Amino acid sequence: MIDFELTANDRKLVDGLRAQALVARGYARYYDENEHEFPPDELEESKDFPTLGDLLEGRTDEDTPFGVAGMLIMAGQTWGDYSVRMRRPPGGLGNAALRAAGTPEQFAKWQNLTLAMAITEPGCGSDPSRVQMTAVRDGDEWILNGEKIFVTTGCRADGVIVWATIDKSAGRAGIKSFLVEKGAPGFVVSHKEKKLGIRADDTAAYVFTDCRVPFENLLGLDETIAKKSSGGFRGVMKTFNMTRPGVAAIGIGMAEAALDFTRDQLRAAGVEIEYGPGIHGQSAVTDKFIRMEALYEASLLTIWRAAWLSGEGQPNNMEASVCKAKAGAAVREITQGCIEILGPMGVSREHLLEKWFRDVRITDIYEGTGEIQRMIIARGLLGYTRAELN
Amino acid sequence: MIDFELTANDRKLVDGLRAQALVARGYARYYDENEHEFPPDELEESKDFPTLGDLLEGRTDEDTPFGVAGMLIMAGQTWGDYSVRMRRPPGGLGNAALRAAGTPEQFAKWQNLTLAMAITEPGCGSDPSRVQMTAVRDGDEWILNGEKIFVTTGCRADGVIVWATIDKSAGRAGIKSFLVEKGAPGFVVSHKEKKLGIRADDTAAYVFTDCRVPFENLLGLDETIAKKSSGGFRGVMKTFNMTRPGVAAIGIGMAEAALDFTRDQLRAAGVEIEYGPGIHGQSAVTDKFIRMEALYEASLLTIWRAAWLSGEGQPNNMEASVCKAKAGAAVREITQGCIEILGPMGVSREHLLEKWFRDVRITDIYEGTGEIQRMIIARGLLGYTRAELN
Amino acid sequence: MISFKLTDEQEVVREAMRTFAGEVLRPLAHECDEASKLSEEALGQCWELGLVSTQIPEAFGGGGEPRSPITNVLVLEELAWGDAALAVAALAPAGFAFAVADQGTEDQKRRYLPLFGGDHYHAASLAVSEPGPTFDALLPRTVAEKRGEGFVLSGAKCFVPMADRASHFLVVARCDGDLGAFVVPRDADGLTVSEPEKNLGLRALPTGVLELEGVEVPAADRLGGEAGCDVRRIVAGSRTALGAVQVGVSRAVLEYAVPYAKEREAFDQAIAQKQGIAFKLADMHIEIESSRWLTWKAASRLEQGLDATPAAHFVRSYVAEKALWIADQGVQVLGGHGYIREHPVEMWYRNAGTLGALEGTLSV
Amino acid sequence: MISFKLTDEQEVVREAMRTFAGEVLRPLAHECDEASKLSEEALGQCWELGLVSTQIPEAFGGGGEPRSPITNVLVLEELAWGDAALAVAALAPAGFAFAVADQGTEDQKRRYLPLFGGDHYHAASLAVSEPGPTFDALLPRTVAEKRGEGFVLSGAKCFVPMADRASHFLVVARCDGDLGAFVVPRDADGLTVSEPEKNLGLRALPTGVLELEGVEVPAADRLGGEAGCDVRRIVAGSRTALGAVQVGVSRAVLEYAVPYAKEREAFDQAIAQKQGIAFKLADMHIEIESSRWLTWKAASRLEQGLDATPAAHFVRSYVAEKALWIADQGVQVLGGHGYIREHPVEMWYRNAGTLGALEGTLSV
Repeated sequence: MIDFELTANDRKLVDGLRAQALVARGYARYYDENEHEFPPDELEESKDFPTLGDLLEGRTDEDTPFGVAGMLIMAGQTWGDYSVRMRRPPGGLGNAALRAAGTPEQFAKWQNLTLAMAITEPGCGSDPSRVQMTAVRDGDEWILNGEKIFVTTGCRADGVIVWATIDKSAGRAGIKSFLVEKGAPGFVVSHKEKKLGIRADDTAAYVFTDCRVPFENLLGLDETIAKKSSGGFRGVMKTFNMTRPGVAAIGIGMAEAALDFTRDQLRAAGVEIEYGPGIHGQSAVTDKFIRMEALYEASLLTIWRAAWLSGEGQPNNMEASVCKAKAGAAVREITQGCIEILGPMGVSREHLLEKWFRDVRITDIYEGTGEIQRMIIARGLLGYTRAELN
Repeated sequence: MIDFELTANDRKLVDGLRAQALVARGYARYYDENEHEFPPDELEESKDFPTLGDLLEGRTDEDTPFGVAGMLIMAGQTWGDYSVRMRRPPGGLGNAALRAAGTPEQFAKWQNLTLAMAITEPGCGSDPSRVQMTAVRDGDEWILNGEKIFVTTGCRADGVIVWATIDKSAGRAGIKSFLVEKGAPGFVVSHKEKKLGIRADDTAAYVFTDCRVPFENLLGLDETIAKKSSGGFRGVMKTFNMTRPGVAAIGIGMAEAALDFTRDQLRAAGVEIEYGPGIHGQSAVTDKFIRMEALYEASLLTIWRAAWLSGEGQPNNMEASVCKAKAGAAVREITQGCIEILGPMGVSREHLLEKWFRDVRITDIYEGTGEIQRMIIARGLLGYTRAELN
Repeated sequence: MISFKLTDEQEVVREAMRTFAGEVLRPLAHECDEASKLSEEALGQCWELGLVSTQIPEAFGGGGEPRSPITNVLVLEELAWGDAALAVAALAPAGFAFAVADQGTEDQKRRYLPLFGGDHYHAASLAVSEPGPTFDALLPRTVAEKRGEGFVLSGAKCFVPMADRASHFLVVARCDGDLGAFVVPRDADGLTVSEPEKNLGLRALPTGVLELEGVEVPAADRLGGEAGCDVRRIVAGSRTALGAVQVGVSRAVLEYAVPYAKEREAFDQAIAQKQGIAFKLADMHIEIESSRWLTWKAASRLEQGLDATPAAHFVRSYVAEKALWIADQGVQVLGGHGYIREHPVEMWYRNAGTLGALEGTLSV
Repeated sequence: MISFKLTDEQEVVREAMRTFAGEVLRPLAHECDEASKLSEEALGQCWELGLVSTQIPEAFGGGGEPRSPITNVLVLEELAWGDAALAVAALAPAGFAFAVADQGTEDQKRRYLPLFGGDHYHAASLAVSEPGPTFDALLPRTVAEKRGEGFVLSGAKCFVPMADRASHFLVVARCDGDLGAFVVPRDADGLTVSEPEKNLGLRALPTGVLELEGVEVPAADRLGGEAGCDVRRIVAGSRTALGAVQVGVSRAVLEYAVPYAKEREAFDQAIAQKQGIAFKLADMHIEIESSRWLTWKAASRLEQGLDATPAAHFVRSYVAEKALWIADQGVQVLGGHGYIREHPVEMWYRNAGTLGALEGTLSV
């Protein structure tokens, strides 16, 4: 039955996360201002709080991280801070890729490493098929050469999944995924990015110079399968489809924090939001606030839609792009609007609103910009191939 | 010196036009509801009012129709009604093309006809280089075959300037302008469009079947010049550049009418607009209204900018597209917003607001859609050719 | 539990409505709009689907099926995809009937609900909108003054659907510093029903103005009796219904624009292959989805008996704006063809503009 | 007469400012932002251009040139194109000085204007903004109560530019049911100036909070004396100035995004060749033009001594929103590169967001 109310179990989960998120907020400003420090994997206060496992107890969907429960978790955590968590979960984006594209043996071997994922290169943004990094086979080894940028968790990770081409003339079909562990000769973390927001996240640049890895570090192992079907590439692209709603949820959690902060501030100043009356029964501020709430709600529902489909085991390719595009724009409009309402208070670093304004801006950029999402949606609507619409 | 205040002469012109516009409004609904009738060339009341010549007396720029005075005239008239004028000026869009692309002899011969301009065909919209209509030379005559749609004033005009290709393989360079008088054998007005708005304007569809016209009806006369330089085509395209600010002004005149109507209605209901206080000092309605006024003002200034450059004899290609694109979007937002404010009153045919909402919608479509204008602007910004950005 | 799952029955109903809308409503929509005349036959067929009558309790002559605002928004989206004017006309009686069923006294239900249980369309309307430039559904100017046991109503209502034939009106008015709703029969003294209004869109939908000059309403006809009723709930139901209609219109626009853009060529490509058009279509789709889920959420809160006022407020402000935006973009995708009446997009643009101003005309 | 024509002198000044901004300000902007520190050298050089001092009447030690709000917005656009933080810092003293020049008594002019005629930057600030979530420039909470011959000021001001060094503040307060402005020297009893605030953007610009606890101001320091002054005019001047700064930032963004988009490739084309990006750039250009003309119009009304409140209101609501939108689009055009501090676009995004909240910090 169509229903959008949180169950008692949902409430337990969300309330539990929020209590922890409030603690995380206490650290948020420090790690924003001290970009060179990593937030701890576990906050001191963590022992006083239930674990995620405790909060998920009693659910039947606790093992569907891309389902609705996963969205509640993502948004609930970032309602506190983008980067600082009560407990930092092990693993990185690369672990999902390992699961999607590795053999069972590969998965078993590396699953306990925290793996980053390196796709973007200085010359290629949203077009992963333009990968310039090369992998050349030399007996039992691959020799990797190239550069990667915007590698999330790139400094702290134990290793990385990189995309490199074994045959430039084959285009996308030539692109393979390789696992490279930190310490491999010729693999250098060249740079840590300074960013507009999400400053406590370490975003790295890598350089690979004649970096040798064993043949077995090719994910999926068989270089020929991939050549025909582009299997490895597609496997990882599929991972993206799975994670997009989560990325949208991360953004929307911060937008909700901004709305809650603004509502609280207005209330403290005697401005209450009354629902029901239309444009002739609202002040400029309450009308604007309600419209932003509606936008928030609309975005959240598109996220739930995509995640619910995922939880049901149904395809959600377009829906994942819909919610990513929708939330990517909405979180900007909402945080910008909250700043407009609160004025000087909105831009002061005494409060977290200005940080949320900066942090959410990543939502429409990473894991496929809004433009890429619209391309995917339009292809779906029009029945177009990549060649017909790009 | 930078200055945006109307002079006494400007005021005389605008006030004079508005007095006449109010009379025209009295006829607006009738010709909207009776689409098959043509509004008269001259309203009964015209003798009581000064002519445009009278209103322009004392000006030094009265002969620069594409300058600022021209914009005041356009917007002043349509502040009353899009189609109904106190006095309908002779001539049509085709007359401007005749002036731009015809020889002096051709101009002298046909200047007293009201000439429509026929460019669009059923298969080509904003891409005039896709013209399918053909002109084949046969001795002293041209044989024309093809269809044209969306011909403004197409029913009432005495003749028409059509674009036809004399050599499809030559692309744009093969396109020439021909003058065809009504009554030419094989030239049929096949259809009068029923439209969303501007219903009192006659928009026609034409069919040409082996329609023969004298060789001399080729504008500019020399078919070879055009073949090399696409002169005729460019001449007419230049006409578009000239008329775009005027088209934007036509739209903005109606948007201003909508704002004035809404302000008057609000005032009558006790809602006054007070400038100065920001979002915390406004109601939802006054804030929205002021934002729409700002949008109106911004659009008007872009129109004046383009027209002022024209009056100064300076190039205004990009500016003409800027104001057309800006006004094309603004007039929709403004009329839609006025309807949102006024609710049931806004959609009632007891008032003209709903008509302005329909009439203005043409602004972003004809004489180049907003998309075409953005293409022109982007080419200008990027230094791109048509081939590089289309 | 968060779920987008339709029941099996809802799937069946939606499919049936989609077929009905495609086969019966869509082919008539343009003609009815041009003629400013509802197809009485289609209205009758629509009533026979039992959209209102089956949800009237058996005790009062109806089909006795549970009322489901969720099912009703699914139905309305499909009907409005076919023809918004007919969709509003078909569900206009629900504005009256469902309010009585939800919030009426037993006596009121006994007296009025049987009107809607039959096989033939019965018109009775909710009267919420008012003339004047500052109308707000929850801030009416129409007043019900207590006089003796009853009330005296003064004011004016406009945009009252099916006013040309409604047997009764449920008039929303200020009352005792609060809001109330009052049943006024068509022939009440002091009530004048105007000629049909002429509107921007939904031209086939007959709407009218009610002038109320000292109309006496007995206490027994105050909805909910002495305790009164929750007008906000009536308005929330109406806003939710309207949202569904707007989503239906929006979907019609997009489904028309997509094949048009694939077929139409410029610069040697289908215009849909240009990002300028393709991204517009994508954004239209995004907003249709967003609007639909907002509408579903409001419906689901109504169905569960929860406070639906904020959710319906979101529908009111978000969906109305996006529906107009989508129709506007549809016109733009079609260019000149979007401006002429040979294509239905200009009609949908007028309809979307009109729906945005249409408070309190129907219900779920 | 409607004209966009710059005087010859304005053309020269604009060109000079463009050069100065390109050679002196732009190269320092990023570094100053990262360090949250103004370049005192650049500020000094900027002062030496005479942007404030030349427009102080000769009688009071200035250059005696006529003040031209139009010339000043031309100047501000260029400076802000180079570095908005420095542009605001440079013209912050004008917020004080021009208000005194325009609306001060002869005595006030004699006492305060000579501060600004010299060769060295002299800081004095307008204090308009206030802490708290519902701040509005024309609805201050700071109060000036009449006591004896003078006034007692209570309240708080924030975002006061150059508060770290200003010798005087012109504090806007409610007074006698109207608004007034009061000169408060830095060392006034009851005045506390905070440590520099930390803000989202314009990080190099030192701003501070003023706490006013029963600060006594003699009658002679109420701007305009007994008659008071027109605070709306001060606010209009400030909004116009801010508009020019926003236009400058917007232009910086577009001029950076255009070559980036031509160079960056995706799917075997420059991304600028895609309508998705190309149309964004076109829209940015459209809004820069629109914003500039709105700003010019407000400046021209100020220059002609006409009521500039509506025109400046349009600047305030339109230009601020568009400037943020343009910076936001700039970030999007650059994608990941828009989010890192190696490119200046993220700084412009923060600056645009901050400028929108910056009422009453400078003037033309």
